[in-house]
Amino acid sequence: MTQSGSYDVNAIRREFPILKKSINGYPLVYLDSAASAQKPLSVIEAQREYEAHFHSNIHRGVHTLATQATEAFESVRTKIADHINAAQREEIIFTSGTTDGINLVAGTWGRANLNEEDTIVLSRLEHHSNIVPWQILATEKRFKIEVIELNEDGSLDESSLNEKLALNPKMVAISHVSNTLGTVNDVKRITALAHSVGATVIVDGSQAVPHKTIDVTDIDCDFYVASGHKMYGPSGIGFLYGKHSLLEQMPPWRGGGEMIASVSFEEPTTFNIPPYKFEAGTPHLSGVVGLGAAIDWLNSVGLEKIAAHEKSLIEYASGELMKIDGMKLIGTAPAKASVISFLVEGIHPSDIGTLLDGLGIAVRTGHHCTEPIMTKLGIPGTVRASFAAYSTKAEVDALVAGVNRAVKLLR
Amino acid sequence: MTQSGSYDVNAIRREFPILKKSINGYPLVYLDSAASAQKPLSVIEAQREYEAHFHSNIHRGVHTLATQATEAFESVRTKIADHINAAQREEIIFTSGTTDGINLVAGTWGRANLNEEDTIVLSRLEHHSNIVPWQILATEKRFKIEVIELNEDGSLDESSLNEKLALNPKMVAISHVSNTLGTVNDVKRITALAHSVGATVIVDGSQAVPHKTIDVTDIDCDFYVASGHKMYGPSGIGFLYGKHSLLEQMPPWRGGGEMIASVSFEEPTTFNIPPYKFEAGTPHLSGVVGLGAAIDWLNSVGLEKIAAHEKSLIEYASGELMKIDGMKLIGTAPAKASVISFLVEGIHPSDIGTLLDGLGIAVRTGHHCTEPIMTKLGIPGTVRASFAAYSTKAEVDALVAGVNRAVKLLR
Amino acid sequence: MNTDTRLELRQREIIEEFEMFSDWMEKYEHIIEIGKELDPISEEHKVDDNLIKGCQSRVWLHAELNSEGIVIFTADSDAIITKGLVALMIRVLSDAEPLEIAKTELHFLEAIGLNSHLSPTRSNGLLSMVKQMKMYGIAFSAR
Amino acid sequence: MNTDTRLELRQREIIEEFEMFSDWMEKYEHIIEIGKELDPISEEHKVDDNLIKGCQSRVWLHAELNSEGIVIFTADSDAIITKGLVALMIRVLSDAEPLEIAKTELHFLEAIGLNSHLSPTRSNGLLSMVKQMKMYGIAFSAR
Ligand SMILES: Cc1ncc(COP(=O)(O)O)c(C=O)c1O
Ligand SMILES: Cc1ncc(COP(=O)(O)O)c(C=O)c1O
Repeated sequence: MTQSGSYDVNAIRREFPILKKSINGYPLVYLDSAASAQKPLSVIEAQREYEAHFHSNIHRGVHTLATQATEAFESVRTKIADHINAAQREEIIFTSGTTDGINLVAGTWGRANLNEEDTIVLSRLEHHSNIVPWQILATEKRFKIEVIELNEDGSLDESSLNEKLALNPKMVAISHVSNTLGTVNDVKRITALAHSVGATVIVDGSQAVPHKTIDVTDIDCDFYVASGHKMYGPSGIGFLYGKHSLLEQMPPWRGGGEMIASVSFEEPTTFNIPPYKFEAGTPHLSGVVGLGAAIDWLNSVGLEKIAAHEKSLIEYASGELMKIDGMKLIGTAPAKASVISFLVEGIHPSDIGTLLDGLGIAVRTGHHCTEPIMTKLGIPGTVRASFAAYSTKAEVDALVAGVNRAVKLLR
Repeated sequence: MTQSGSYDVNAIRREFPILKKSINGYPLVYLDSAASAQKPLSVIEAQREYEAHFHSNIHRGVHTLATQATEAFESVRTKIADHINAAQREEIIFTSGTTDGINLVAGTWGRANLNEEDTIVLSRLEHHSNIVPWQILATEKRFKIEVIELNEDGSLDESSLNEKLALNPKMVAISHVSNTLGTVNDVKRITALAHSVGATVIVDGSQAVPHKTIDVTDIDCDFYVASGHKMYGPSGIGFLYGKHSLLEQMPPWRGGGEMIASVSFEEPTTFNIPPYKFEAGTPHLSGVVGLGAAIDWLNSVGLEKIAAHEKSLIEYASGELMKIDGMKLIGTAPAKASVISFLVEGIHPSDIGTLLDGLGIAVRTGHHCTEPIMTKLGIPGTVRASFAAYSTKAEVDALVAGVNRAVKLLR
Repeated sequence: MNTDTRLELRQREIIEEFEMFSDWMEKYEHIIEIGKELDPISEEHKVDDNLIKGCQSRVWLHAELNSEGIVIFTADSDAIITKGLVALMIRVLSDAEPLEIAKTELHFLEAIGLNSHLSPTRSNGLLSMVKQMKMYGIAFSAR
Repeated sequence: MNTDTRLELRQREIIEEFEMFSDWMEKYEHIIEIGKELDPISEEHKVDDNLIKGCQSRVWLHAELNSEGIVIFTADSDAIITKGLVALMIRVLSDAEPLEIAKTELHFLEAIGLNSHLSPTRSNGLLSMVKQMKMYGIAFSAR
């Protein structure tokens, strides 16, 4: 593996203060970015700057601070719309994260459209956040949930996909990238197939946004959700993209300030237009500002360069890990983003995780909020190493050495 | 008005960087804390420190960063429980703010318990956030919403209160402090009365938490909600207190990671215990840390001292404003927290707000998300000046001078 | 930006008029004067159908195409500063041909430093009013 | 903290045993050894009823009161480090009187620097296991 001449990972690392940290006497090797990415100084400082010098509640204010804060807030809406190539800025709704976004779609579009005779389709590799909101609604509305199964390598089983779409589902809910297996789904093709049978499509993009350029117009999905904290931004903030025609038809979800046109006890309360209709209460203002800074940061480094860097790391890591006796990679789909899940024969994943932590190496172990994958594979979980823009070949080497050492102790 | 010897407002002001700002060439006079309070350096730095040196996704992680982040997160839950004197830390649910908390109660307790034959009771002075969630649910569940009316001075009309409670409502939803009128409701007494007719009580405490010591055990309410950004903490974070016995019975709301016990496509998905059951998805981690710092800050200054300081300011401001010809204070209840709403005869509130902004004075104008009050009073809105720990007598003087100047121009 | 149209000249006149004011309060004082002097809208036109609802102040706008093909706007607001800004809009856009109205780029508010009143986040309804005036221009020019 | 009970002495023994290890990996190595040496739980007791479910590793715990009024714990885990920690708990709490078990404060994990494994936020089920052992102590002492 050679690092592309123009990609200076050391310069990038210097922007992330946490990467200088020591854990248990070893330099931190942070391989848990799929759970949550670290934040560059520009993101941290943008939030600090906002809170220290610009904070005010937004909307409806006539004073200068309120007007400036509102403009800062709304400009990030435009930035996100541009970043994912939405047709209009009004198609971007701020949420508290991916989970919140999916629940919003389930609680509004889903509650209004899904009934007893209906079917929706999920895939086996969905995160709990793209399963449970539908299950909760289904206990009330009694529609059926069908599941697209996986091939051995963790890619979607094409015949299962076709079989489920043949049921004429009303909705297809699918991840862009699997957080456990790394599988990249061809959401553009799946959307086209789903639309051809009349289904509405929601794409869970939380693991895609840090690794890929997203173009919702090209994908043509109806909804797309993501979290700020997975894309080098703050926690507690995320966005939902929705086609404007759908947003206009959807009933409100949370009620409160700003989402209304007029509130009355005597006459019917009326609602604001999208996206404001879906943004009740004081939003996470510093989070929005930080998310804007995160998008700027991603663009300044270049998503293509990050993706190439991560790809070379993942290839190198896969090769090195496979040299370990008893090693089994879980998820080997041809199209794969920067997550490696693995198991070593006869060894519990949490033991490996604990020992790696002793060496300062942060990986995640367990079911990664994707229990249905574990049930199907009959495994208790995996060890997952995930890579980001700041990951290095030396960190891969530390991981491989650490796993080797752990395996020796544990056998 | 004399300032208590031990209350050094200048020292406090130095902790708030934004207060050094100039607006339109004048020093900022920030009298909009009821919309959102400014944040002291300790809150800003706690978040920065967390993001720069401690960030990781929480729960289920075996690595050190995840364990430490989880402990930091959970310790704030304990801190909030102590701060409001909850019986157990498990009675505190993190939300994205007051609006989110009320919607959670409406969407879980409300959806499970309110039906066609039922009545709930709100008051005329509720914020839209404590009206619209109930209205949205009522369109689906067809229960009735009854309204406690106000006296001239903005206090609750006792006979209206008794009349509405005589309807045996299932729920009473009431603000602790009105954001528009400043009225402090005796929520302990109201809770006792409501309980005596079998009603469940939710208190909207968002305007109380920055000004009063809250004791939910003493109040005995069933739910209490607040927002971080109103109590010198970050935006995008808040909390819901709920009695444990109620939380245990409530169905889940948002589905996703962490709120589950086990997820399956083949068997029923099972849920976690409270509070985790109600916290789906990656939480606002830096916000929780910042909220913890805000509570520490409040306690280090002392809520009683802050309240005394604000009380003297509000008395002084009321007296000075009343010297202005045509001045009418909107909301003059005997028990009043630090908000002054007013109108000047023949002058539109937004004109006053615009001119005050020209002088660097930030007040809020309009209906303050309490349209039902405006409808009842037949006014287009008010000018609202709100005070906080960092407000000064000199700022009151600037406000009064500014209003005088505005009135002269506008007449 | 058109440099030679009469609506452009009207805008420049306003800009010049405001150049003599050095601070905010003086500017607002002038706007308030202009608001007070605005020709009243006739009562029959101050109706809900002509109401442009902002969150805070309300604006009534009426448009008429006279026999010479010229558009005449009349308007009012319950807030005097809004009314003054409305009056400035009318000085520029009223008494003009429909097509002129539709085509004119309004830049004078920016030049006199009051652009924030036109931002979509302001709650005075002014932006909606400008959009409505342009719509009238387009509608009348289609006749 | 009781200084004189035999369960306290058992804890001190473990603390001393771990004092010779200077780094994490050595400590874990020792825990793994202890785990490997744990007397197996009999198959009839390795059942779902005895399962303490953490998010990641599972622990089976069985308790018996023998004829002399002494509690005997047997246990297993699917993760070896968890199993080693479980074995340490058993070394302290098994073969003891119910009341002793109920009363003992476990502090040895903190002393050997492995306290984080007992934190409520850990997902290995160890804290639940300790609670369960104490419950057995209380239940048996009520007999
Ligand atoms: C009394 C009251 N309730 C509810 C809210 C809503 O709070 P938030 O916007 O933080 O959700 C506010 C703040 O605007 C308020 O003043
Ligand atoms: C694929 C996927 N979907 C959804 C989520 C939930 O995201 P959040 O916790 O930010 O709401 C995650 C993150 O854990 C994820 O990886």
